[in-house]
Amino acid sequence: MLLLFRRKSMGQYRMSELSPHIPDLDLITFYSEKGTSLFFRISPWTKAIMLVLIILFVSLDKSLILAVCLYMIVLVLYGLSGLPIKKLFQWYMIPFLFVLSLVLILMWNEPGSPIFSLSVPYFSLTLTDNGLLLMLTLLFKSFASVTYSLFFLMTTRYNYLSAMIYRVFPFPIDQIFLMSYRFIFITLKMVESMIKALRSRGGGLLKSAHRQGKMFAEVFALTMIRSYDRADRVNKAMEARGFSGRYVAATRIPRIGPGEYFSMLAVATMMIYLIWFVRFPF
Amino acid sequence: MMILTNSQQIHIKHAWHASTADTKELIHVDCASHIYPDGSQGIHDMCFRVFEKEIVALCGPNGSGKSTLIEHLNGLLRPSSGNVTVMGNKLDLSRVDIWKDVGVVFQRSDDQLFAPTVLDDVMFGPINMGVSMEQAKSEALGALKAVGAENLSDKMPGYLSGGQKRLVCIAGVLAMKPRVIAMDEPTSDLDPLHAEMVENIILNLKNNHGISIVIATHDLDLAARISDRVCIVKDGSIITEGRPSSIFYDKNLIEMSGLRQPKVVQIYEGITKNLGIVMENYPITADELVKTIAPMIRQH
Amino acid sequence: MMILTNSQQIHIKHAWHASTADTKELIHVDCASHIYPDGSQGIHDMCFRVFEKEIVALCGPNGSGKSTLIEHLNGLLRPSSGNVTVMGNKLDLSRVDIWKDVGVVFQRSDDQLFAPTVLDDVMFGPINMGVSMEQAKSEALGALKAVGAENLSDKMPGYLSGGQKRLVCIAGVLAMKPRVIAMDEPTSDLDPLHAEMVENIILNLKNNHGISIVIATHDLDLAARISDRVCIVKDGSIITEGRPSSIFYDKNLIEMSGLRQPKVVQIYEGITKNLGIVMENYPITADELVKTIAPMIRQH
Amino acid sequence: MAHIHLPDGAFSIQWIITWWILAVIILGLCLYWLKKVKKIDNKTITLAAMLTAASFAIFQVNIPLFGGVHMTLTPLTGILAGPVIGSIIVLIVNILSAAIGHGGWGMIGANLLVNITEVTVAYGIYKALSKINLDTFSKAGIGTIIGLLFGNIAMLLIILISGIQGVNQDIQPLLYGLSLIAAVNMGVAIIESFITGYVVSYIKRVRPDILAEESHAGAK
Ligand SMILES: Nc1ncnc2c1ncn2[C@@H]1O[C@H](COP(=O)(O)OP(=O)(O)OP(=O)(O)O)[C@@H](O)[C@H]1O
Ligand SMILES: Nc1ncnc2c1ncn2[C@@H]1O[C@H](COP(=O)(O)OP(=O)(O)OP(=O)(O)O)[C@@H](O)[C@H]1O
Ligand SMILES: [Mg+2]
Ligand SMILES: [Mg+2]
Repeated sequence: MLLLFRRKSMGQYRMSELSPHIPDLDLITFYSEKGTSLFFRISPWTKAIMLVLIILFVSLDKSLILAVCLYMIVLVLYGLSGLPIKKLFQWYMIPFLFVLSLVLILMWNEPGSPIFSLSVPYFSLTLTDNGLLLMLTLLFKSFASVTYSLFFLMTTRYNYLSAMIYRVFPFPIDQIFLMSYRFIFITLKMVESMIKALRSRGGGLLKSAHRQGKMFAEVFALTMIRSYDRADRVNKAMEARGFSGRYVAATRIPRIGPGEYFSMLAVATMMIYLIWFVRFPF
Repeated sequence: MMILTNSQQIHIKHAWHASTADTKELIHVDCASHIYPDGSQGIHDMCFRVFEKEIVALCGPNGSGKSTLIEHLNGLLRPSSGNVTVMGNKLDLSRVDIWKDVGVVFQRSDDQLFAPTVLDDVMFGPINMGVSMEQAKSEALGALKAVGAENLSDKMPGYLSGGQKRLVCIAGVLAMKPRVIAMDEPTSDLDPLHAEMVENIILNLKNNHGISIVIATHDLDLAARISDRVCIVKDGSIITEGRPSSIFYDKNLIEMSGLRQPKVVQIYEGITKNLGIVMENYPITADELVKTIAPMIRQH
Repeated sequence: MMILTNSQQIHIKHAWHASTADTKELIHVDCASHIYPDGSQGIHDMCFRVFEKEIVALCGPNGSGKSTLIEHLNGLLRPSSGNVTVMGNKLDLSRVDIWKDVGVVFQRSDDQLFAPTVLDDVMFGPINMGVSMEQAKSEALGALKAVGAENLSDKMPGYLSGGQKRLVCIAGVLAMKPRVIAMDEPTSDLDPLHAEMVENIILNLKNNHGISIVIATHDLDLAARISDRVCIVKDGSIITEGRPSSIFYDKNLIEMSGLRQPKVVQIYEGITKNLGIVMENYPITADELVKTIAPMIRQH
Repeated sequence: MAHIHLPDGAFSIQWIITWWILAVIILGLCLYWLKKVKKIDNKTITLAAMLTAASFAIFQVNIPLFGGVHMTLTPLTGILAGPVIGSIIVLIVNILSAAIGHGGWGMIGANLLVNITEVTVAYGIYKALSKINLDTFSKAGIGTIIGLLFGNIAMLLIILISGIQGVNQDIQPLLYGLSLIAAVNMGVAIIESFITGYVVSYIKRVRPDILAEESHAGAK
């Protein structure tokens, strides 16, 4: 995927996790199962529709001010639900790099008044106010959507999520999705223990690229092979209980309440107003 | 008599068979062999029967074919040669609903729990049997209650402890009200307390629900405590079977099969050997041993 | 005296500590706590020490924190609070080569074997230590020989039996010549024959190679047979420790910890209770029990 | 691998919808094929779910090379599962990634087009090379690198066509910038093709049945 230019110092190297910058599914599920605040009781459908609204808003909006406001609101929502803020900022790492990897290149040479200029032979780079604005706007939009997305995941119980997947996706995507969601936890544990075993015998430290690559390839190959075998066994276990093609998620998802309809309508109206009828300085 | 000779062993086995001839036969595996796709042999000329209301223990070393046999009992695997008859019906490709009669609890609980919540998982079997949602739910709750896990129903299976996972697996099978339940290594990985819980559930299933249980295990102490009949599995076939008290005192047989006698038997044999006296009783549980030894000390 | 009271227990523990004060301390876990990312507590205020040339057993129910403690011993996990000192060096983030001194054999052999052949897998550790290919190979072969698995070197780990896998895992750790080896549930899933093999290897490592061994297990019979010292783990801390003969006769303590006394102890207590006599010896292995009981019968 | 590492808000709404519609049409075709041509069975579903979980888990592993690399091994998914099941797998992986903030929700449509290209090309090349006498490592490695190359091209095209919201510069500097990203991506692609080659040859050695079964199960 993407190169993550992380500092190589062991100080950052948290051994207990696969990577501290990737949201930990166990932790996410822990919050979604244990939470009790208001946002846990709102209908999951409401939260899903709000997600769509936010994505639309972020795609339509051109103003930095609006992006910052949206981000602030979402962050407050996240904080009010008692979700871990410190973790959230760790998890911003990858979205941040995603924005940077593209915009770091694109923000130069934007038309506008120059702030800073760098010139080397055959090459000149100028950072303009518009370039900077571009980067900041994208960054805040990105953080708003990431934060809401995690908020949604961390305030919605696993059985509701699975029932929603079952409703939304057509066969067989729903079946594959539902099963894979359960398998991910098992597979992650398996990969984690393999990596642990590697480290306990001195693997995982920077050695020759060739050895390192080979070692991880072996781990990945084993992950695939084990997943295959496990699929076989899980399938057997399901057939032993009469599985004949379709798995049904039985949970009833709470309906959208009248208040929730009203709030969504209000939010949508507000968004339309802000985007099309108000002009912001930037 | 220190050790039963082989011919005596066979004698006992036959005697035992005769005595159960009148009880109803639920499963009959008749000279079945199974070759895995990669050519390795799972079972070979395996003959095995399960009768009504009994606990049978399959004991054998790693790789002897216990799990392979168990997967034949409800049609997950089909024999390469030989026959399997369940509830009097020969198991062939047209017959696909044996899973209603024979439930299997697998060796690894993780392989068996796939639904998002415990309740969903336990309901999975009843729903497949075609009952309504409400009834499936009430059956699932009943099953969870029977294993003492009703308070887990909303939990995510991934977050349960090893012992709790095992209980939920058993509930999942129980909810389908099978006639026979086969359990593969039901207590490995469990701490003594959880193991005891599972042991009590097994006994309860037999005594109060009239379900026959097949357990595969290499814990001979467990087999000695709870089973009515022990089958020693080696290299894919059952080399001998009989009451625990007769099988487990045949030291040659047990060691030849790559096993070790249960602790209780080892101790009792050790004591009688040390004293040079003749065994009269054949205790196989700790209680029985105490009841055998204590009078000996008092008597003298 | 039927059951040791708690105060006596503590007395014994202290006596034991004094007697080992002169032997060298290899690992010292000092009031370490570990909170997993999801907030669940792995260990809490855990104090634990490993001395030279001893076998320590960590016994505790499922989820008590045995595996978490083991992963702290070679720095796979770092304590959220408290310290871990290995070979006199405090374990901090700058120190990354503890794996050379402390080897870990994990609960699941499958997770540990990833190379295409057994030899490759066993050579992995030595190569990471920076020795030449030839030397790594000869060390790997030596380690395989020490566990009696030299004939497996060309096999693919995936195709080995459970017992063989465990042996190869041990060899992989042994090849690095550590001072301490920690084994997580070394005999669960193994048949009695393989379990006995692993047991003998553990004893041999201590006696002939001078390696200290830490085993985590809920098989108290195993702990009773091979360990020099037993630590009872409950809710993330060691609630008591001492010689097996004193720990395992404290019925209250053991049951309160969610465990069950070893078979031998149950039987011996059963007999003495049945006869209403006072215990004089505290046998903890089958052999010791036989040697205790036989004279009693003869004597009378 | 060649994800479009763009957050929500980078593309304008017209293009988000366009790419989504295109992706949904392709997925619809896959579903149609699964329904009409190759009847899907339980085993395939379980297997696809497992591969999804495995790709997701593998992505979480940080390989300490050059400061840290993460891989999704999309071409490997293609080689193991074929293009049809592979497309469904990348859909789910993309949704899960978006849910934890790795790539925007709106980008899923565009990312899917890129990933489906990778899956299909890698699978096609791997299959095509089976006709000539080549070792598994090279077949999978070449399939991967070509798959990733096409993926990268698809990514560049999509970005060039859509444009980044708020970027007002000429096409030329944009092209320079994008080429730089593509170059970095191809650098990682080389590592990935070695790793994929090694993974596939390992599987071939240890469990040839997996490859044999997958290749006819996923053939389009
Ligand atoms: N899926 C499989 N493919 C190929 N061979 C297999 C498979 N499963 C089992 N075998 C082989 O079949 C034989 C019997 O295995 P089985 O799992 O039935 O033994 P077991 O008695 O259950 O052992 P354990 O006590 O270790 O669980 C072994 O030789 C094993 O290697
Ligand atoms: N990766 C993890 N993430 C979160 N919690 C964990 C993790 N691993 C263990 N725990 C929790 O930490 C506690 C101690 O677990 P640990 O695995 O150390 O117990 P154990 O004594 O080894 O149990 P067992 O006998 O079942 O192996 C348990 O409550 C467990 O749920
Ligand atoms: Mg088995
Ligand atoms: Mg453990």
